[in-house]
Amino acid sequence: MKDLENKELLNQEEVTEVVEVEEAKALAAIDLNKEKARDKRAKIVGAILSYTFLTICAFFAFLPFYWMVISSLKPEYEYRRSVPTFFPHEFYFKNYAAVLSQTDTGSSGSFLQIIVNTLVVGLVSTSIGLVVIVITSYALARMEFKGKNLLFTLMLATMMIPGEMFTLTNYLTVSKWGWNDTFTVLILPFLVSIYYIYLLRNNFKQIPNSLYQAAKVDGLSDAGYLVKVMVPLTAPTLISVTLLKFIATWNSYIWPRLVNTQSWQLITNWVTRGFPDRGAKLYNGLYGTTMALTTLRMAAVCMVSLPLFILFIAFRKYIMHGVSKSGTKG
Amino acid sequence: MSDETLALQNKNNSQKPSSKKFWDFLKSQRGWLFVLPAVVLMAIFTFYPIINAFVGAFKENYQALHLEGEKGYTGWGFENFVRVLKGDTGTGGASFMQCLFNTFVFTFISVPLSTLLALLISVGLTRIKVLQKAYQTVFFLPYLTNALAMGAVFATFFTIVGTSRNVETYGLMNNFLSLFGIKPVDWIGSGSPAWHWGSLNVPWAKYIVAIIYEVWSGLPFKILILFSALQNVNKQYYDAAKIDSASKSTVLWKITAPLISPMLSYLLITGLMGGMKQYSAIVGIFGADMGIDYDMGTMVGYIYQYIEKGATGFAFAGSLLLFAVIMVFTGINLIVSKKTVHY
Amino acid sequence: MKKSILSVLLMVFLAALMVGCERQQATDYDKTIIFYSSQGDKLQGLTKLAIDAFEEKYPGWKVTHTPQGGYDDVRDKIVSDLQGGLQPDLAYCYADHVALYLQTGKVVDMAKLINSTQTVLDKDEKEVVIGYTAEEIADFVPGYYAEGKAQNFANYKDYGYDDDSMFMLPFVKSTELLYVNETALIKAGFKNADGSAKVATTWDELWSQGATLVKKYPTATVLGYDSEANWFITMCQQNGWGYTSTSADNHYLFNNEHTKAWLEELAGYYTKGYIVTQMDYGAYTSNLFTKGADDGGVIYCIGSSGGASYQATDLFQWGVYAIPGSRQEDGSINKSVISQGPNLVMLECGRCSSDEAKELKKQMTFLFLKELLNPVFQAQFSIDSGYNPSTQSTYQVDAYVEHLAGKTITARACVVAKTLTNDFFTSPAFVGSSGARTQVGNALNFAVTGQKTAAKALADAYANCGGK
Amino acid sequence: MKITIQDLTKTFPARHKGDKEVTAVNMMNIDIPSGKLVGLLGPSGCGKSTTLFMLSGLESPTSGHILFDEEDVTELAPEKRGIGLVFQNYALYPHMTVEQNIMFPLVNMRIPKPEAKERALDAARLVQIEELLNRKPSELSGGQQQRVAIARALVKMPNVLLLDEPLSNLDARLRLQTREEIKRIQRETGITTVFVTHDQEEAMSICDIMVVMKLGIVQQIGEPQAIYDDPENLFVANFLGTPPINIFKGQIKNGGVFIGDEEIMKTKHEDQEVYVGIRPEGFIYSPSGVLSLDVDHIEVMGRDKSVVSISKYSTKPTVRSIIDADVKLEDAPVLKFNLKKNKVFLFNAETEERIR
Repeated sequence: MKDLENKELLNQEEVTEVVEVEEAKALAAIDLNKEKARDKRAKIVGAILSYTFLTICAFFAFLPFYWMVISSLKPEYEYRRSVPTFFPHEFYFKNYAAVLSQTDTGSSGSFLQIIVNTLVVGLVSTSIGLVVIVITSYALARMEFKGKNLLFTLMLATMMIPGEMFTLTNYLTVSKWGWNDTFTVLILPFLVSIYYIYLLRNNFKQIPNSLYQAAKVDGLSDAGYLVKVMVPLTAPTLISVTLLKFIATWNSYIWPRLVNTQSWQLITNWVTRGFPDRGAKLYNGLYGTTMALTTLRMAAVCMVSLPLFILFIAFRKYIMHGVSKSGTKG
Repeated sequence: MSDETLALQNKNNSQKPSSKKFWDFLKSQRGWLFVLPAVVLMAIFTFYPIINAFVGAFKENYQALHLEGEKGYTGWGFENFVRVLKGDTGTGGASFMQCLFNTFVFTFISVPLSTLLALLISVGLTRIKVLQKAYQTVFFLPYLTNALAMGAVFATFFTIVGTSRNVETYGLMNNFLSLFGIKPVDWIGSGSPAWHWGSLNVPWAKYIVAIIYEVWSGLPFKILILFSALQNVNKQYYDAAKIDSASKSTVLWKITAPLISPMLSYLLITGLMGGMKQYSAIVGIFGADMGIDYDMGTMVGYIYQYIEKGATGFAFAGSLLLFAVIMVFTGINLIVSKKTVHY
Repeated sequence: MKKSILSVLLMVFLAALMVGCERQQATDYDKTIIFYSSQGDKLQGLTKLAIDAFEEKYPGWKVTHTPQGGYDDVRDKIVSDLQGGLQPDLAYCYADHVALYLQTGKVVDMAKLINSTQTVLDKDEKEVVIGYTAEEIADFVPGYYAEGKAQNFANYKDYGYDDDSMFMLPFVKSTELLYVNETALIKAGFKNADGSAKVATTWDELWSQGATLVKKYPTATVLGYDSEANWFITMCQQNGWGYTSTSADNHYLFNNEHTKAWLEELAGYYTKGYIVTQMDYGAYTSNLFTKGADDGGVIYCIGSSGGASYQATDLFQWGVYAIPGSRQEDGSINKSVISQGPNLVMLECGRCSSDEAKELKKQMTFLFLKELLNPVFQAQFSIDSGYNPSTQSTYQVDAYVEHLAGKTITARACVVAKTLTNDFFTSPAFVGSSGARTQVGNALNFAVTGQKTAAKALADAYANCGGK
Repeated sequence: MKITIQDLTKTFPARHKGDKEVTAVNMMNIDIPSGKLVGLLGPSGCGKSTTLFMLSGLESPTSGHILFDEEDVTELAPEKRGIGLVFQNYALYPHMTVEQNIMFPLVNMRIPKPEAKERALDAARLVQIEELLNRKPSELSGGQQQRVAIARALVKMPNVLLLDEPLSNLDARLRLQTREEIKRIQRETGITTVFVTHDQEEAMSICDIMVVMKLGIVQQIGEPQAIYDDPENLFVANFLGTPPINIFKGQIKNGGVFIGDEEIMKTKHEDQEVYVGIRPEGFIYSPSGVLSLDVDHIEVMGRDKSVVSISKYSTKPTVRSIIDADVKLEDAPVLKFNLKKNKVFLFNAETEERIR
């Protein structure tokens, strides 16, 4: 309807202003006032529409987080009200205590043990991984050696291949080597991230050659140049890579589950043990039932999500930078 | 250790000037030293597995878990592929066709949908000034989440708690829909409605849940990319369009979208490729068995299922098929995007 | 030159780090017995006692007990381990798991150990016989003991075993029991002459009570059944419909007219509100039982004897009974009930330094297994877990006798379960038997909730098993 | 269409805290008669582009009014003003063909396709690109793109055509050619046209009316020749003319204008410090001239020649005087010149305003 109206008015305007300018002057004056009012209205309506749309979308984007947090703070009977409450009537922190003291898995991974596992694996694999990535991308960007291009092409080609194709063989390999239940097995296969090498190599390449020549004149070795010039220059990318690599460890689920037993697994595995199919029935200390308690699950989920948000708030710029970079360069 | 090696090299150098050339050559190749760790690791964990997957897929009835001393497979050929495609693996569990179909449904609905929504949101973001950063942050949040954890949260939205005669709560979604007079649906429970086409299950209610999740989790990255792409569009085009009396929707569809079409097509390609590898979220929402009897199985889920069953040959064949599917889509996408992208 | 030094140093640093990571586990495989279970915390503590006793008795030997989550986790882990030769020496198992492990030929044939008259020395230099005596063997509940015999498994000969082979021994067992809300039954008018509740003993009786019960209790469901698969399998057993067989020609017998008719019947009951299952409810139906009939609970609940404690409530008068039976053509009632619960399987050591070491380890593992089957330990374990012991002599252990005399629901469950000894059955084990279980469970769920017709549900289940 | 600009002012808020806000256009008043080609001229940052964008409606003024004919369009949205705008770098939509680009405004006005096509063709003919209609902008040369941009602006028959630095992205030869073209198109269509340029030569060559601006303030409005011949102030005099005007520091003493000790002419104005502006063509070589200059070198241009000399009173490093090629100069270090009265302007040394 509105569109039609607009269309007519537009045509009318055409007519009045272009063809019959002289005659329509008086009329146009009135129309103009109307036009102006409508423009203003349109602007306000546009702004309201934009904000409304964004707010609705943001609401739905945020709802799961909100629901997760408030559910984790409700007692189970409140969660099970047929009409959901959007704010807990009673804050029930016992859920967290119950999850933290969850001992049903006992020696096979207390919360503390799992946190330590995750931190060790995360820190070690991130730091060693970073060194590998830096030296490899440096060689690919700045050094000449036979077969370099072939190597680089091969590396890029593997990016097309789904990781699942590696998983099975790697699983057999590490099983064969008896690496099950070690941290090595969680670290080693993921040290090389071709994608980050590619990213960093491009970053290195963008550094003008003149800088390298200048450094040479100033008597800097290759390694010195790498450490003293290139690394600082690409610091934002390196920080992003570090963060994303750490987050990846935090979120890894399949591989640790496949190769390690519970006490050697990582945080996501621990959390999922409390999830629907079998694990949830283990929580029974609190309510004396075998019910899969949603509130407990949500508390566990909150705890595993929280560090990610802290990381995000602290390093928002770098994380978004890293992510968007990975977008434009893919 | 390093000192010794060095000393040795020096000695060689001074004693045999004739080997200087060789030494020079080695020196010129020292780049290999830098890439060595990566090359070794990749040889073991990337290149070898690729070769092994291609080889293993053709070992018929290959089971890495098998009698010691025997080779673990009965011969060479395409039997693994045939049986995987026919769903005739003799071990029960997920069917490949079902997984393929599910994966396609999730991907082909959720990726365009979330790209479209991301475009609208990004455009909305560029149109506002106040609170722009705050909105941006909120929209980015889902990127950081753990698919399993958030899958569980989504599951709570849709779960009905109670018996058919005594429902305790219908869940948030059903409560919301009841405002519009829609009857509660058992979204993810055992009574979740489904259509059946031959051997294919179409659990549409579960599909909706999975797609809502995929759209939600796919938005942040797309918004981030599209928003920065939009900001890189020369403002003059918008001015020109204003002068040319283009309406807002004309600007969006005839100017903005084509101008950022490289980004849109990039997002579609990566989205489709990522969608083909969907797994964790499904486990998060529907449990480790991916619905009832793997009716929500995905291709990756299919592969893992056979890895865990020790049916190595099927797992390899499945992963090669997944690879082939991804390659086909990448190819199609490249061709299509070459035709429709404007730079 | 400096750069070469630097890069070499870097490499050494990296190598050292990697080696450092690798050197984390130094296990002497020859003298460490690895035991996988799915025990929770409480039971682990108990098992620790057995381990301590064993380690004290045989100095130099160690037992590493690694709980793996659920039964499926134990299976998945062992499958993974077998590929790298890292399998445990002893593990919790179900028969179908063993069928899977059998293919590797690494399942220890326990018959040789059971019959072994060899001895080893304990810390007091006392000779300990490895095997069991005939009486000791007879002490096992026969139905439990039979499950581990080779005949119960398909294709065992292909993997180098013979008819006398023994693949597993029962650890603790459970069965299915009928938990009844007697108060609700009495209120609804189902009472015997003496005023006690009239509990259904056959399925027909149960369904005939349905109409009255749902009318009396508008939100209650008549029967909660925890395991769809067990229901299906039990019905096949009670009526002789055929479920699976060890015969490789046709493992799957469950897609037949009888089962179809039965599923259709159940679907009718479901729509009347008579039935709720675990899959349907999303949790164990014991939660519904303890709610009571007036609050939307169930009146009858069929669940594991091992889970009896979860059925406990003070809200009403409860009772524990055998599950309903099926009336046969000759008028008798078949009350077959499934036997479940963990068995113990032994696997050959994958990393022992020599064959002798391997042989010795087998013997020691068996001795540890005997520790776990020791009546005193069994008694304590049964009391704490609610499972039934696998040996009859355990019923004479004082602590257990005292426990059975108790008024608790767990004690009642044990007593009732003991009376069912002759009705226990187990289903054949072969690769894919657990798949069949899953499939019939799903089929029941699909058919009952009306998502598929009974015929379609069964046909799909059959096809999904890979049946031809 | 007549354009009236009344007290137009535009201030931009400060970019950073602590900076002052910027007044890009300050109390501008212009009347542009219908059908004229008007050039807004000034150095960069003088507010000429801002003025143009305010005329287009893309920028809204802080205060003041813009009237098209008698109607106040100050707050009217750009698309409703009936204007055509050619952007500095054309802003052609890269994903559309030339034809689609030209038709785009018509499509938005919901003009039926056949008619739109025809009008697009007409516009293309007008700018002589009818054979390029199916190309993409990236396949066109700069000059061609410029024409497409003009065609797109003209196709909707605007009341006012606005051009933002229309020639700045073209090379020297094309620039000459295109400015003739713009003049021609403007004559043919008779559309009131406003364009922005920083090139005084360009402005002078095609404008009917020229508006010289500096720091947001209009310095002078008028026909190009009139402004050239009669600049209002030192800035305008200085800005117009190639080679630029020569400026000397001088005084008015006792009814005479002095540069240094030399009295170059008589005047009725009172005594004061002044700038004396002398156009290069205002010098007449004469051994008995009133102004003597130290010759540095002489550039021969063919038609005429330039005497480049040095004067300590000049505000610029050199003084340039253009004389006929026929005139024979003596080979001396110092030459003397008489001055053409109408090429000499006096400016107050403080206000830099013209002393008439």
